[in-house]
Amino acid sequence: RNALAEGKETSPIRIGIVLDVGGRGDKSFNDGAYAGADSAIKMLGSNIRFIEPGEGADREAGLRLLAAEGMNLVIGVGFIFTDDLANLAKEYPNTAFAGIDYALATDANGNVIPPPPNVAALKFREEEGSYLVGALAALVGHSKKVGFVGGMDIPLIHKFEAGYRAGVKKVCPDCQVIAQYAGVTPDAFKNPGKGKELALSQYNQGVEVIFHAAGSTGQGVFEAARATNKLAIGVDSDQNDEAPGHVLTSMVKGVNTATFDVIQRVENHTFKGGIYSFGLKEGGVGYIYDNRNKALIPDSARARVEELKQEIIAGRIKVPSTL
Amino acid sequence: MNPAIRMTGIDKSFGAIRANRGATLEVMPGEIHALVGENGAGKSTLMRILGGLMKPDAGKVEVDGRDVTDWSTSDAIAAGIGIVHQHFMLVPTLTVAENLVLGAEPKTRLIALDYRRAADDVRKLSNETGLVIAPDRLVSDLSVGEAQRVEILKVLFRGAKILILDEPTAVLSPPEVRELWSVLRGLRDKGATIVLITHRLDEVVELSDTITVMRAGQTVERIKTSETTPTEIARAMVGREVSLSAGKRVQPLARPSGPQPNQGLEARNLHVTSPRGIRVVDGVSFSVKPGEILGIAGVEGNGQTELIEALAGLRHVFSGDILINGVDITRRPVAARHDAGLSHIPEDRQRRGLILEYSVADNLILGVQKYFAKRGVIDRNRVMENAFEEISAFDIRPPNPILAARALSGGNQQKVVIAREMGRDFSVLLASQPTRGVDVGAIEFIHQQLLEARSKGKAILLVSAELNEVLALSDRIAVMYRGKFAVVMPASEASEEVLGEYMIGTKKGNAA
Amino acid sequence: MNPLTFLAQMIRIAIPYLFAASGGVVAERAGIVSLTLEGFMLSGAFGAVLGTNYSGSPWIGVLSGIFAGLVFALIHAVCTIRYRADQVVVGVAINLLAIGVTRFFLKLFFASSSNSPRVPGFGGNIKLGGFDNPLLWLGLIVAPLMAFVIYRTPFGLRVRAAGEHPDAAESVGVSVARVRYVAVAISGILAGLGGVYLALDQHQFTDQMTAGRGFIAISAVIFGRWDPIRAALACLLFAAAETLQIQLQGNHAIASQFIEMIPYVLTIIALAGVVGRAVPPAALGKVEN
Amino acid sequence: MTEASLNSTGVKPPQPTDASAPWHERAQEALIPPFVALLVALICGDLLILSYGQSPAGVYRLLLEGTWGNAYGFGQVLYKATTLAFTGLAVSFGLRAGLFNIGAESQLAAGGFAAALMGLALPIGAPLVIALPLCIIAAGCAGGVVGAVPAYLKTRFGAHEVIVTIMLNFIVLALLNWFIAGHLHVPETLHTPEIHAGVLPRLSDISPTFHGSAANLAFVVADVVAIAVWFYLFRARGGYELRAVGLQPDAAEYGGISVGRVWMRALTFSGVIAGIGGINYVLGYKHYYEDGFASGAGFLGIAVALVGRNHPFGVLLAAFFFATLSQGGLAIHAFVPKQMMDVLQGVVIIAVATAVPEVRRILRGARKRSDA
Ligand SMILES: Nc1ncnc2c1ncn2[C@@H]1O[C@H](COP(=O)(O)OP(=O)(O)OP(=O)(O)O)[C@@H](O)[C@H]1O
Ligand SMILES: Nc1ncnc2c1ncn2[C@@H]1O[C@H](COP(=O)(O)OP(=O)(O)OP(=O)(O)O)[C@@H](O)[C@H]1O
Ligand SMILES: [Mg+2]
Ligand SMILES: [Mg+2]
Repeated sequence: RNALAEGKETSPIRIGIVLDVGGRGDKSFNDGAYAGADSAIKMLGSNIRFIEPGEGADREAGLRLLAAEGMNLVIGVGFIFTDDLANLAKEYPNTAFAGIDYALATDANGNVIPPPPNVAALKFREEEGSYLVGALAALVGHSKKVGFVGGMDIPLIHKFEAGYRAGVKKVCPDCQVIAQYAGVTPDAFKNPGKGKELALSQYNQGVEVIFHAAGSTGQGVFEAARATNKLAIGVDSDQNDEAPGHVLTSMVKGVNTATFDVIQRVENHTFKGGIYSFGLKEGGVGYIYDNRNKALIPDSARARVEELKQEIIAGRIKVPSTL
Repeated sequence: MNPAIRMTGIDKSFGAIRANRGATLEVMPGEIHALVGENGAGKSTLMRILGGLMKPDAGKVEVDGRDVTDWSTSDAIAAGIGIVHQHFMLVPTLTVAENLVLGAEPKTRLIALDYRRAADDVRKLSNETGLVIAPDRLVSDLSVGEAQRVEILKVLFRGAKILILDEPTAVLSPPEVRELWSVLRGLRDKGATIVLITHRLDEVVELSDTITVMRAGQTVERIKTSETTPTEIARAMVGREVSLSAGKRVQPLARPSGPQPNQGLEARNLHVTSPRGIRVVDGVSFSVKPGEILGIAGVEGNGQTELIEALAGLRHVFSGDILINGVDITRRPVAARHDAGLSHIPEDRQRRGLILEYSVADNLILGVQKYFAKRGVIDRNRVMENAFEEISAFDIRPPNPILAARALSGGNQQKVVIAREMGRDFSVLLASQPTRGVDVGAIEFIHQQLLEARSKGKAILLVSAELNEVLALSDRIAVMYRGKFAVVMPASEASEEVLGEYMIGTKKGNAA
Repeated sequence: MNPLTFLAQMIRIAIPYLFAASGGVVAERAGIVSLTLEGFMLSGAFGAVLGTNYSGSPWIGVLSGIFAGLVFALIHAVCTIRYRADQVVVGVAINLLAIGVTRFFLKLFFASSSNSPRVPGFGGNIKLGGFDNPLLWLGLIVAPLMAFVIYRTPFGLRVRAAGEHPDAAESVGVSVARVRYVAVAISGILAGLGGVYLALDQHQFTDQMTAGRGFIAISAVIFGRWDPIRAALACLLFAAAETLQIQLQGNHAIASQFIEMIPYVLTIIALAGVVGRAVPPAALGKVEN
Repeated sequence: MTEASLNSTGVKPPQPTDASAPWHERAQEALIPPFVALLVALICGDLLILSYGQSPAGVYRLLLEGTWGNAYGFGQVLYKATTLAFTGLAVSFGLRAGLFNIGAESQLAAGGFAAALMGLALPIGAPLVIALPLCIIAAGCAGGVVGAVPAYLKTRFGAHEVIVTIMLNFIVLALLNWFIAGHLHVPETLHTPEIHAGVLPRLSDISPTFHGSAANLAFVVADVVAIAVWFYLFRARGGYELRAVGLQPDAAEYGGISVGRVWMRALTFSGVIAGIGGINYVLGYKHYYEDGFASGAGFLGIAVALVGRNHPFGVLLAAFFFATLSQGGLAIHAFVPKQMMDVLQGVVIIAVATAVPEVRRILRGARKRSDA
């Protein structure tokens, strides 16, 4: 797809993006990255090529394909690309690389090892966003019970749970957080049936708000929210449409802005490798508050959450990222 | 009046086995027609074709003057043809009643199966025919005799006017046999036409009005029973005196000097039970000395198969002991028995004796493969050498060691088995139906081999359905009846008539 | 926790198993290996959503779901019965095919790689714990229904004969092939319905949403020794284990991985102990050449 | 009840063409059926591609260019083929004994995991000559253990190996996930740290033209294993007995072969072979064990075994074919959605499973008629 279609002159700069296996239409970070790229095409006339690998082994192949074609910027969407990006970056020192959720290894004494100079590690401090929606959940619910449904039981998801728990405890120390996971295989991100039953059992125990970080398993959580007329919190992108009136808010991850941002840097030659951490401060994560869901959120609660947001931005609150 | 059944020029091949080669059959309405011939003569195949279970390669089938060649099973059933198969066609997991109505089920007003009516039908038929059987019993719990009754009720239930019974009495006890005979007579008198396949001449003479004799897939004779004698029928069936005298000619060969004690094969009070707990071998004791052939005669299904399998280690022994050259191998695995000096020509070469996909060469080392392997690796050269030796020694045709056993004719397949089992060094040989489905030349050859082995001091246990074979080869003859040895006698005192009496249980002796 | 809600949840979880396993029993009783249930379910689920989405009526969805399951069942039947292809291998392929086809059409019709738009479904009043869904009730009676079909109807008698002793069936004029076609078709319809229930309960299709339920179902069939009622009990057992697993979770006493294993370990133990020697239909999977 | 009669899976390995038939008949039976099957698959592919408004010819050309066309693509095919070769060999080994091993996926994963553990346990920079054998042994043992479970349950209790292996897939993968997610993972990832020793050289280290492809010397190991399997099956006494059990359990029993022991051996070694396959990813490509690297390889292995007609060398070819299909998917995905490749895969397997035996029957039938 080139920008001529949109009637702009194409930028001479060529950009390649490798989505993760989920691919376009995953209503999650793949779509986020796509959206960011799309606006870059529209606004900057960027010249972007997408690749959707069919299976895990094709991720590196996809990156390599693009790098070999002499793209100026190659983006890998998902932490799973980390090692491939690191290796390719060494092979193609003159190509700019960017990794969404790029995983940073730590050395023996716990200091993070920076990525190669031509790699931009686009990190998100999901725990901060989760912290806020956690606080919101505790403030909106009256049952002193809040729920969390994770997809696969892995550290990446524990990060969401950790921030969420911290947020809950902050505003309601005696609140109980019920956290459950859909499974231990990748299926766990694709099992809405399980998600629904997990959510139902939580709502049954008196939970009023559930935050999910479970891919399409989350669809089941929204179904449960509809069925029980309770509330759920979306993840990654604004999921209000999944169950209007039952989505308290969504913990959004600015994959689109981050993607757009790095593309823009390359377009006007200001790209620099290194760690780009997107938290509340950078507006990289946050929660949705608009006229579609403001009816669900009392102003007091809204105010309290904004308070906490400022404190985190100011660094007065340190949000844990592990359980 | 025109025949109820007329089959002309029927050809049927399985792969290269030509089961029927222009066979003809003509059966008049209301008669009992005996169809006789050796194993593999093609009798069952002919009947399967008549019943629509198989299509003939060539030939014409007429029933009541109507051309019905290539008709289907259901056509045949509709036309009143009922077959009682040699190998039972009953579903073991279903009850008698369910088996009876399968394919012609009575329904209730709803779509449901009217089981009560099925059960009633069983009782009704039982009363009419005198074939009594409880409708609700599982077929898997029935004895062979009872299963046989169900088979007959099955065809009657379908209103069969033409009954075909394939060796119905081979597996029955004498009382059961007599009962069946009267049932069949009754049916004939009611106007049924009956084709009876049997190996038992007494039965033929007793029961049939007309006889058709088959040999090697062809019809060789059609006689009125009243105009013939058992011996004539036998000659027509076998068509050869040759093999009968063959044995005697070799006998004078030197017998080994005074057999040592407890050498050879010995069985002490052997009991074997079937999976269903029936005592199929019921306290059999005997011993076979080196240089001796003990022949076991008997009607099929009286425990011979189970006895041999128990001796060979293919069937669990319930109680008793088996000794080879004084070594107790009752509970030892097959391989250990081989090492102890046991060799075994199995009854069913296609299932047990050969691996049909394997080459002749590979089949010639089955069971002795370890002697052809060095450090776990098979020595191809020695396998081939061995193959060429045996092929020429036993005249296996075609003489091609890499030919798949499947590709050999029945007789040549049997030669492969015999070459292997008699080629290795052994002291005890179990020979079960060694010449079944084998041609004249091969039979004679195999008999030679057995007698030579005997004269080389091997102990041989011979089981055969063919009386003349047992008579020709054995030094002593035992008759097995209902799991026991009815009698053991020197071959010199034995004759078809005498043995026959014991076989069908009319005469009981003490197995000394 | 409240035993009633436990029971309700257990039953909701069991329904897809019950549908698929009942179908599996019929097919296997007729002699056809049912590794295909997973694929039938998935296609049924997609069919339901497609039909509902374009008709607006979940009942049309049920029909189209059944149809989808049927189509895959017939592919399986033609390959294994008419062409006597190996049942396990074709089964594996059918499952792969179902994943591929549903993804393909998900992309084609709904331009998504993850899930369809929301479609109407049944009931949804949680006060009734999902028991206002007609499919749920159908799921509850399907096993007894199949028990009736197998043990009390002429067709069932023929199915049992075809699976145990095909020659005997043929010898009395029963067309084993026809019986097996119908049996496989039934398994496709029922497993399809299992998928339909899943999808309409979710009001949408999501990629690979059956998540291995078909394999649990086939285990239930064996666990239940090819008897519809015992298989149904096995399904309920698995569902109970899963419900328990849901309830046990959250208190981080045991690692979720081990709780996850419960149903599978249960099956193996059962196979080894309880039903180890249980003999399958004698002609199951046999390809006569 | 004899052990032989316990074999409850009706499935028998596809019948080999009898060693007897003249060479041209055997050639016919070996070549024509797969060829027809591919034709069928191609036609289905065309329909799919056309349904997406693309020209089949163009798409296939791209597919070839992207795979065989250049050293890199070829290397990728080689890499993917290696894993499939291992699982395919594993499945076919079981099938030769008449047993269906559906657990190759978990055996592969377990093998890779064990290889990684060994690679981590070894001191940094331990020489390959020592490290490699140790890692392979570790992988083999792990796979063997997973394979031995269904073997034991079958011989001891007559438990149906198909179900047991399916269940084991779930269990073993859950266990491995517990190790990884819970314990020895690098933070923020689902993989172990990089192994200290046992890294297999990449093809690109030998010939730069392969630069960047994941292909590594594991494919040599695969070939060695294939040869070993061939030798065992067709030259060793064990193989003679194993095939006998697969073809005719009753005859094998008669021949003094312990059917139970052969089953035990067959499934265990089937597991060992699959397990060793783990080195392709762990030692050859990523140098760590990553959760889920094996997904799908087991089921594909069944297809590979079948298409390869259970002959070790046939399996190698089949693995190559399926690898090409999968790599091709990437090459053409700009024109047809990757989902189409998922479909095509299923279609190919069905086409092969159905057409191959059918065509062979037709061939034999034709010959019989011409004889008569
Ligand atoms: N389904 C089959 N496949 C291959 N060969 C067969 C088949 N049925 C019969 N034969 C062969 O055809 C020949 C005739 O078989 P048939 O059963 O008709 O003989 P028969 O006269 O009934 O012998 P018996 O008296 O032992 O029953 C035999 O060589 C047999 O091995
Ligand atoms: N499937 C086959 N492929 C190739 N050759 C075969 C095949 N089956 C049989 N033959 C050959 O055809 C010839 C005739 O076989 P057939 O079984 O009819 O012999 P037969 O008349 O039964 O002899 P016998 O009395 O020894 O059984 C045999 O020499 C056999 O080797
Ligand atoms: Mg016969
Ligand atoms: Mg013959």
